[in-house]
Amino acid sequence: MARARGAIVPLAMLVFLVAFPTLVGFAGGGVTLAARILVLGLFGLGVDLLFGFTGLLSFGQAAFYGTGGFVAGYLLIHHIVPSTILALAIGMLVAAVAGLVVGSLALRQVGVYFAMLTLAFSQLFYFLDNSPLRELTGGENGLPGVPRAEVFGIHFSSLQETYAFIAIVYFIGFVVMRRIVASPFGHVLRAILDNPIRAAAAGHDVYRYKLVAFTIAAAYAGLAGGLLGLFQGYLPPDMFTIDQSGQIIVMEVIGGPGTLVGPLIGATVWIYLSQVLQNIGAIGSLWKLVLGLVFVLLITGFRRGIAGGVSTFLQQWQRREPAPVPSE
Amino acid sequence: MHLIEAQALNGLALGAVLSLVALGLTIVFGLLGFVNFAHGALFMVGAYAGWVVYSQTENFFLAMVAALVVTFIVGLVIERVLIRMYYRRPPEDQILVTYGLAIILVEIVRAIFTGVTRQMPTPAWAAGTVQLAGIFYPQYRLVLIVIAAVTLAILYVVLFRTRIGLIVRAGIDDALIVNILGVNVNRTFLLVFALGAAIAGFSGIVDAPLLAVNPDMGTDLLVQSFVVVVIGGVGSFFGAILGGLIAGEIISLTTAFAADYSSVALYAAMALVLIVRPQGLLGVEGRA
Amino acid sequence: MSLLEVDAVNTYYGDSHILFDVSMRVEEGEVVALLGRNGSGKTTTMMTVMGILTPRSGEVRFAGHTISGRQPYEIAGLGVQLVPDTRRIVKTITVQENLELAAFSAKSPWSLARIYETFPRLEQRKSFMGRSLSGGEQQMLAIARALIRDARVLLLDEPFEGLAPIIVRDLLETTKKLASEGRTILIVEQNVRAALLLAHRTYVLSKGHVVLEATPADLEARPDVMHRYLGV
Amino acid sequence: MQVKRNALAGSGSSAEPRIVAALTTTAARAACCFVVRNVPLTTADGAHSAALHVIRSVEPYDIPTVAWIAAVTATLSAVGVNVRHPPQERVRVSFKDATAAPSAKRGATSPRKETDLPVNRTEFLKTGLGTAAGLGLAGAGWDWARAAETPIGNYPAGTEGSSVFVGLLCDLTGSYSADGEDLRKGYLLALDDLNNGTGVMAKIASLAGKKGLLGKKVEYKVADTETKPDPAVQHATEFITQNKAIMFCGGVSSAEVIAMAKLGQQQKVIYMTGASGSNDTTGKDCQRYCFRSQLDAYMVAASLGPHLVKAYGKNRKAIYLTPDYSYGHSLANSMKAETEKLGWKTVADVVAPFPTSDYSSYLTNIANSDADVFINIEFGNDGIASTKQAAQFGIMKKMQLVIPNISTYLPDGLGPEIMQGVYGTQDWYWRLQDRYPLSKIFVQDFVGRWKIRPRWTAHIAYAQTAIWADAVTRAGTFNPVNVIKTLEEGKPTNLMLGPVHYRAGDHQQVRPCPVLLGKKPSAMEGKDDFFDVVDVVPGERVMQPLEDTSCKLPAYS
Repeated sequence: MARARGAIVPLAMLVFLVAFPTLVGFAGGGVTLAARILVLGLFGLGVDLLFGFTGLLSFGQAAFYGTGGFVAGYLLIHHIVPSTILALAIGMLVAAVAGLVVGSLALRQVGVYFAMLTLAFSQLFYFLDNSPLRELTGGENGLPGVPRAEVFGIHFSSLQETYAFIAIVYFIGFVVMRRIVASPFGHVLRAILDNPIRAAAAGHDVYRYKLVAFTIAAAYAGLAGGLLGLFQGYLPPDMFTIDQSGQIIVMEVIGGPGTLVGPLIGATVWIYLSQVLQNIGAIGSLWKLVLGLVFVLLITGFRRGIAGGVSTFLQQWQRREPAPVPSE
Repeated sequence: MHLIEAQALNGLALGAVLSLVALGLTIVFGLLGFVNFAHGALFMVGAYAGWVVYSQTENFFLAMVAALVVTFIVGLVIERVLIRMYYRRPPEDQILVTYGLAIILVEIVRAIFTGVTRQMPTPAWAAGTVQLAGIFYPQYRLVLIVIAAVTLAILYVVLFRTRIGLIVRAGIDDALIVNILGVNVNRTFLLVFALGAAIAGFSGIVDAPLLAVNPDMGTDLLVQSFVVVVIGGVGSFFGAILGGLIAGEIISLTTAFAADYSSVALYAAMALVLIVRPQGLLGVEGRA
Repeated sequence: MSLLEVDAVNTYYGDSHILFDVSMRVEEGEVVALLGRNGSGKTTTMMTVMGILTPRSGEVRFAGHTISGRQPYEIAGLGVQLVPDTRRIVKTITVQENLELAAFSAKSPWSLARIYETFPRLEQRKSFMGRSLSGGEQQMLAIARALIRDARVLLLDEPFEGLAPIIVRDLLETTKKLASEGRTILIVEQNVRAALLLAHRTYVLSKGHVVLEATPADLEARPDVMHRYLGV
Repeated sequence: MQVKRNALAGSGSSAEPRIVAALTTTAARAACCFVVRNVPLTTADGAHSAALHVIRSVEPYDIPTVAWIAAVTATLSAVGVNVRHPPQERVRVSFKDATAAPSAKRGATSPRKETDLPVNRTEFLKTGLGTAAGLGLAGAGWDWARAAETPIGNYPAGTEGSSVFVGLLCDLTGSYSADGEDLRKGYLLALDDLNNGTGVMAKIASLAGKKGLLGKKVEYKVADTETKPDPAVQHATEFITQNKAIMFCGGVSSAEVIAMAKLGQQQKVIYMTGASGSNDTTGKDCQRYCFRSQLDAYMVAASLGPHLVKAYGKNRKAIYLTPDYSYGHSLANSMKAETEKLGWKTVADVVAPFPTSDYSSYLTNIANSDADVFINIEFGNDGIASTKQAAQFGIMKKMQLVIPNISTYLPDGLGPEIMQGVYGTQDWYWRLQDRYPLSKIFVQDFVGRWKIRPRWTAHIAYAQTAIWADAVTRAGTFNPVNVIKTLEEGKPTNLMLGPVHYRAGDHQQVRPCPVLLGKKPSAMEGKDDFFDVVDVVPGERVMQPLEDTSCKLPAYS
């Protein structure tokens, strides 16, 4: 019984993933836009683990997004690794290691200090990409020519197929992340979110838990980066920028931290709004200003973002019935 | 040999500006407990305010005054309208709202002044070069060092020799006890936020003759001033100065040997400081 | 009308309900002790009175003003002064600056000379940074900060905690002297004996409820209560 | 309470194996759907029966698992993954289709190697749910004349209505937002002129007296690239896939342009570049579907070099300040090669990372060198900041400043005091209206519409649109292959700089190159009268030999 209920969310997610390109299509976007949103959603799953579940605001996730993307892309472009999955895995691994190193330094601090450190470290990656490593990374031009996915002899060559591939990876990432946050490990993270001092007093090595969460988030960012390369055949250097880190945070906050689907919703809203606003004659180039205002209003008025707001509403609506036992 | 000295001087000039920018950041951070991601945008707003006045009057002093006044007022308004609501919220929310604010400020300036880079020349009285030990050096950079030093000295007096300075310094350590001891910290917060904004704006105008004045000019500087604060220690007046000078020298001296790595070296130094002394060189342990 | 009245106050810390309909009063010139085990809500009561926490319901009144819901600095301005259990000495300024900071907004502050007369030790240390003080010195400074403001009610939260017995004795003398001068004091103390020596009246808190109001003599006559609620 | 906490802590260590287990099982489940290649599956019913088949094969799994697999399978079929055939087989099938009945098999895969790929256009024409195959057939039925043509890119799908779509990619925010705005204004003027049969467009022989293009209105949308390649590619992809763009254009940095050119090649949609001065754009990164009009670094150097030598004499010593990216290096190297050929010496090439805001360290070296010409390669805001700082170092008192490629708004940021006497080139300058009648019309129309004078980015926008429109008209079709071949014929289009055409081998435009000299402040007539046009060098003389470009144009299809 519990198991069947546990499958409802993944099932709903699957149905959603099937319908998503069509939904995006109704809104005037294409399957590539749907794929891009999923990539950001996957990237955001890690950010959600960090921010939504552990309370760590990292402004440097772009470093791992870029690292994972460029490593996987480089391996595939130069045929160093024949398998897409293997290249993605290596990219993810390198990103995770980068996360481990950056995290072990940045997590010596908390709160704002931590945010500043992650941001500064991601600048370090940006400069590494841009100058000393430009022979490998293509510098400001990025890396073109990433081949499409090929897994077990199946070519995901069309845009639709690539979407399917990304959807599958996203789905796996989503389910795994659900498991992670529902695991004892996830519970400790939430305890850290609630009150780090109490969590430490309860005997948890807070630093180590945070470090593991940071590493997982970096791995997700790296995987998402690899997928970006796969679907657009090109790795842009701006994957490493502060803007990229800021944007994923904005998506997370708009969508709703601590909900897992928040970043997906946030990415959809952000990208959709930016496309719509850009095509309103009177707004045009002011689209970023409008989105900035929307963001500030959202964070001021709706702390829990869109997904959080909806779930609060649903909970209040359901309150007449006996509330389901929370997972804690 | 004399080139190394020249690079050291470059580092000093760069460090002076960085110190100034970082000081605004660190005071606000210290007292209000959050890092103002809109600091770079305020730097830019200051440069634009100064530019508007300069292009009308050709008077650099008036431009500096305008930058100070405008960003101070912008700071007051932002604190009243927005930041105030965030004092009781987690620091992460505070960062996010200032991040959003930075976008808004940049895009408002772009909407008003377009993205065209504005012309902010070196003030005529400081446009020449001076000869220092056999090398020619821009007068304006020396002026910049002096302006930064004088500003820092004024701020030192305000912080360490006045009642409001005592409240600010105490508030940086423990805002609640200042409140409990009968001081209206809200007013102090307002003042300090506006002061931080004004310092950013002032840095913006004095740095403008070196830079391309356009809406995106503050972004890089923001990150560099974070590094300065991290190296120097949060909330520390002398930490900001020391951090600024160290950062300036690292950038300039590495450039002399390996330009590719000048930015990388800065962040590597920051990592080193963190490993050896996580609270920053002059930071107090147990903060942040 | 009592000088300080706490009226059916319910206070939350985040989502957790800490104080349940707590009511108490402190008369002018009276020393009242607030007793109870760890976590019974004593410090929360003090913070509620000082305005650091805002009660969800109920009211705190001081000298006829409703002070619940107001900012700490406003409450301090009326003459209520908390000496917090963690002392909260500002570490980055000197002892004298700590005192000056406290005196700024007071209506009729004591002179520094008078404070140094009361606490000669602080005068010796006046140019030391707050962070360099010993625990006893910190406590002295914390009380001195409240005195220099000439507060009408002193809220002393665990003044003797963590101090060497000899220093406790000194501080106890100082506090007694203050009480004998007619100063109104609300004191929270783990050290029940010390508290009972000082207090005219006591309230016993348990799990956020006021379970007993008694004079020290009555309380000492009831070892069951002492044992059950105070662990003595 | 305490107990519970300990329980959590105790089991915390076992979290990782569980995660691994979850990952493995989930991956296995997801993989299941690939195993069912031989299940017939053409419709939603097919997906259903495939799911049933899977259910039979994975009975040990519980109900939710099976449901997941069914849904994954449905996803795959819904978005068009060909679950039935292994790829080798599919390629074989499509070869046969292509030769036997090309018109009826629009939905089939076209014959090409799987490796060169990234995008399979024809499959993508199917648009997801399998309905588009039918639409494609219907479209073919209406137009017998073109039925024999192989569909390519968005042709003919994007040309079947009464209008065609062009995607405009402009840097509206970010550090090149001023240039991007200029670009946008240029495009809007060009497309409105095209649709209304007015302005410079009406002066082009093939377009005279016509409205629109091949009788169709040209629709457009503008998207903001934010001065970053990633959003540029994102929006361009949307234009291609959603709006069925028949051409797209824009971008202000070479990074954006090279990325979009790659996309155009991949998707077989013509891309007319915005501003891009890198040799790579028509060199090692050249594309069959991409055409660049701006002077490349070689042309800048070749047209500027002789003037520098004429003005400053032989045996000069030059020092360079170069941004560390490919455009910077290619311009610096071209300038070095050209000036050294003419007798100059290169003292040093000082390379600064990108981006840099404080150039003092680099300028110290330059100021204390014995060079007498300072050639600043920095571009955009970096160009402004570095030149301002160089002036403060007194470098311009000791040396002649040369800015080979003067970015659009650089004179505005630097002011005429610094710009006077500075040699450089721009793609186009409004003063050219004194030499070229169409430039005069262009300036007039632009000022009439936007109240400001056009800069060179606006010129690129207009010119690139016009040349494309001319080629489409002369080809008589939107078919990109025909249009590209028409452009490669080299028949010139008469535009704001007189007749221009593209070189077939690398798609670099052969065009006049204006050499500019900064005016004295006192000689300026108006705020944007920064330059005298010293010379206009015929393009044929300054083209880089094709064999030196390292360009190998990819295939047409």
